[in-house]
Amino acid sequence: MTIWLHILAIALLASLGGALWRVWRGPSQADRMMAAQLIGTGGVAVLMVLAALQDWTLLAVAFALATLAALAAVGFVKSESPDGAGDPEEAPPATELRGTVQDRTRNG
Amino acid sequence: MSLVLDIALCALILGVGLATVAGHGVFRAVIFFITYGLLLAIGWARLGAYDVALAEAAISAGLTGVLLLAAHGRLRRLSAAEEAPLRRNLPAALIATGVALALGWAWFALPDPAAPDLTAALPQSGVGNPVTAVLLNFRAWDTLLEAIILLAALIGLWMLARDRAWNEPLGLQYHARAGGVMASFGRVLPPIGLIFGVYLVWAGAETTGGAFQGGTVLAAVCLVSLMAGVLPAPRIAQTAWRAALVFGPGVFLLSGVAGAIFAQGFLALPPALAKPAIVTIEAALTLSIAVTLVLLVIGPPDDGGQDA
Amino acid sequence: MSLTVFAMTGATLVGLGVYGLLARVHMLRRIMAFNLIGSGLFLFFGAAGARGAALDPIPQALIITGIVVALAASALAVGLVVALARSSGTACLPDEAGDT
Amino acid sequence: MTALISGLVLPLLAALAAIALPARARLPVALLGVGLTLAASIWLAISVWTNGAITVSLGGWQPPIGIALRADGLGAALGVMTALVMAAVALAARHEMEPLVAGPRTSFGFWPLMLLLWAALNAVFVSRDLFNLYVGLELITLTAVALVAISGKAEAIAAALRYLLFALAGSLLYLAGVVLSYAAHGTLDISLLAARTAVPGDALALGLMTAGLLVKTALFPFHVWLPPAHSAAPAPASAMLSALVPKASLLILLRLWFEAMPELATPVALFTLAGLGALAVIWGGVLALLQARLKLIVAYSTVAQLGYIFLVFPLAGGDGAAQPWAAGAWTGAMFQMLGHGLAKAAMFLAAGIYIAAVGSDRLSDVRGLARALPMTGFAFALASITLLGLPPSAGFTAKYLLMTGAFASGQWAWAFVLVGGGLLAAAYLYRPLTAIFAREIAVTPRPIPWGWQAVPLVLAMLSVALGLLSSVPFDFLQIGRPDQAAEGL
Repeated sequence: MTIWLHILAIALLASLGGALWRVWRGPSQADRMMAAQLIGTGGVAVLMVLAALQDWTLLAVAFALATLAALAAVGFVKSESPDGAGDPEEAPPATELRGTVQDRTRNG
Repeated sequence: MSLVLDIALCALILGVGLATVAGHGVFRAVIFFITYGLLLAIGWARLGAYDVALAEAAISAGLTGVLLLAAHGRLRRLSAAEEAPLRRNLPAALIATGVALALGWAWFALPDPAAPDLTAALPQSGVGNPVTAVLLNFRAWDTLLEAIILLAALIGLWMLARDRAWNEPLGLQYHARAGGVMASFGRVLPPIGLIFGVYLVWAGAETTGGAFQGGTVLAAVCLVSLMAGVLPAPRIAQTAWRAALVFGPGVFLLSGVAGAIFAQGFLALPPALAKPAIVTIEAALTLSIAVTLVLLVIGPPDDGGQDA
Repeated sequence: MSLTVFAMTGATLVGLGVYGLLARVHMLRRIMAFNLIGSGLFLFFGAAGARGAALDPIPQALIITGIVVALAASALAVGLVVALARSSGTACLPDEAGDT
Repeated sequence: MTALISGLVLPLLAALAAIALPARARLPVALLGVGLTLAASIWLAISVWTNGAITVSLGGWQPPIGIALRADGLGAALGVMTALVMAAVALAARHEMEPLVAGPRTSFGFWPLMLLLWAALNAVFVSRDLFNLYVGLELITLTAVALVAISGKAEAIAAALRYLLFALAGSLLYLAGVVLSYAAHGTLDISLLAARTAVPGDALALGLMTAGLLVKTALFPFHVWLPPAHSAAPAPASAMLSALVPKASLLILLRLWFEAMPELATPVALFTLAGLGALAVIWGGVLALLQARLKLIVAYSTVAQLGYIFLVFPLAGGDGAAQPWAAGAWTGAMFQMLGHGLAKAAMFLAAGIYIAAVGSDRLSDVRGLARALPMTGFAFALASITLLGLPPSAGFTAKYLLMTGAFASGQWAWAFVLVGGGLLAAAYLYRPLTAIFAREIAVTPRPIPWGWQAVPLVLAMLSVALGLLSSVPFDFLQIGRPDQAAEGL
């Protein structure tokens, strides 16, 4: 059983490697952030496998990671809004679209 | 097999570290830095240091990341987020290689481990988690100063406000569409986080957890509520907030003084009372740490105006 | 063996951080480099503390303290960078903004 | 023991109260904290004088499990010097940091930051634990950086950021050494480390810690952050930063090289440290000569004056520690630490009075101010006597003792540094002194209260008195010194 858990953990780490490539490649800031969120989820999965392997108290670490990943996502959305304090749901769609295009040209 | 797992993990950590330093674009570096903290937390889990893993996940990956993201956003609005590309810098590379090699050599030169023997002391400490015993009992003076450092950083941060903005609310004035995703999120997450944060403080006495980790989780949910516009932004002039900042260090300090008067000395905890004393101190510290961290992340009062 | 892998990773991270600190001029980069150095040192320390028969809790406690101290320093540094950008329009130190 | 703990607890409690209490209660509670901490520091010195060095194991836990504190003669003397400077700073800041003058932001932040800095300094002066010293140093760094930035000017922000950059780099280097030494020996306690079995990694650990502490002490060539930071801060803050903050990292350096790992003090290492000190004396002096602003001259002179203290390494360290001249040279360097602290604080507070009076510290603007503000001019001149090393000041005693050590040990070269540095100091202090004591007044000053003017004068007079009454402090500084150097002149 432990050998399978090890293999599972390694496979999950490999999938994190794929997400990391997306962080590197981008091209938009949202792409990078979404990839980071994916890594957060993958990290939670790895920790849960490790919890099964080593010690169940690691579930607390996994839970903390999940909570804080949510904060990072909110922080990103806020810092990307025009005044740094807004919300994409408030902005008219046209502005948002233009913002994305600008992001692509800047980072691409 | 576990060695393969550790090597794969370390390779990822190193790759992310390299990308943070060498990749172009400050934003990309920030995102890599966030994932770096996350992978490091897994590393601590592999080393069996669960309390450190929790601290790394909550503080390094979580709060530092949000801090850097917010700073990047502000710098971009000030047109200061761009940077020159990395040029080859031979002296820096030589120094860096030298430092890494010296540390690597030191590892192989280490004598046999000589950890202090805690077996006699731990039962007297009042708690089952040895890390908590070290933090709140054996080396409580470090921990007290550490809480004071957080407070000092916050006072220092406030000194960066402009004079005319001093009486403004702290940080940016967050807003979100009423009933939108953000606002609902700001209402759903806090109760879950609150329970989890309190659990971490309570559990810290016997198993993984502690005041700093629990305080960080509480700070995180409080930040989400603030950003969702559910909580109003605090002001420096509000006495309740300032009292919450000093409450934990104050309780810690006074309990230390009580130890000097009623027990063997400053910061001494009689074994019979150690457990309730530690839990009380941790509870008070958690509140103050959470408030301090929230205020550290949202930053000094800001009227949004530009300097001339 | 695993411990050696972690210790060497820590040492390399310190080296990477030192390089970032010396070769990068954007202050957010340097703040990240500091954290890289710090966490590399801690990883080395954690591996060293795990060598004995039982896990030594003292390094773990010191590392947690170190992580919190690093956060406090980072928060003040980030505040200073934003204040610098607000007053001078750049996130690099005055005499370094031009080079690299 | 109560005195030792009071010196740590009282400033912390006062700082917490100053943060939480409403604005009108802030100044009274801060001044009360200053007064009580001053009393505690003097009380500690008296108990050390009567009972010898005081050791406390915090929480009742002995090292290596817990943290030990120990107040020896040096730590207690630095505590008293710090207390005197802090009390003077508080009296000056009552005027300079008044809400109507400094604004609500500065008048809010100054008092807690000052009190926290004081607590951190006292913690470092008595701590015997390498990691606890790291935490103390970080608290010093963060409060000091905030005090630099407190004026809010663009150049102050840049100076504070550069300071933080250097200070954090220094902290990490120091921390690297601490990590290596715990990994090897399983203890962080200085006394236990002195009794350790030496391993090859010790030299690397000591080298890393030393490098980090040198950056924090602003020894040449790591001094570039100091002058802009110290001159950009408001005068009461500059006084603390220049007189007190570098002494903390310097003290740890002394504890490492003289107490924790004295057997690693090879002649080459000791010569390198003193050589850098000698270069600092010369380079700091030359740059001080080129400045046009009073505070910058005083700040560059700090770089030079700190350099002298490093002569203690070859004169009293390593194999020389057991020699008859070691105690004299060692005490000379400690006199330099104490005398420089008092004199430098007096100079910065005098500069603060000039800035309050004429709005500038350019030499062209402070011309003739000795006529309008005679006490301040006199204070600056008296403090200069200590920096120049003229009798009967503490600076004279310091240089006399170091010079005797240099001749007795046959290390003549260091005597040239002492003489050359004195001449350079005469050159760079000549310009501000002639400007202040010029016959014609350049700018008519605003009136300054007598109580404020007296503050730097008292400090400057103390720095001279320390030289006049040097035998008591001389004996005091020997209390709790490492045994090997106990035999004196």
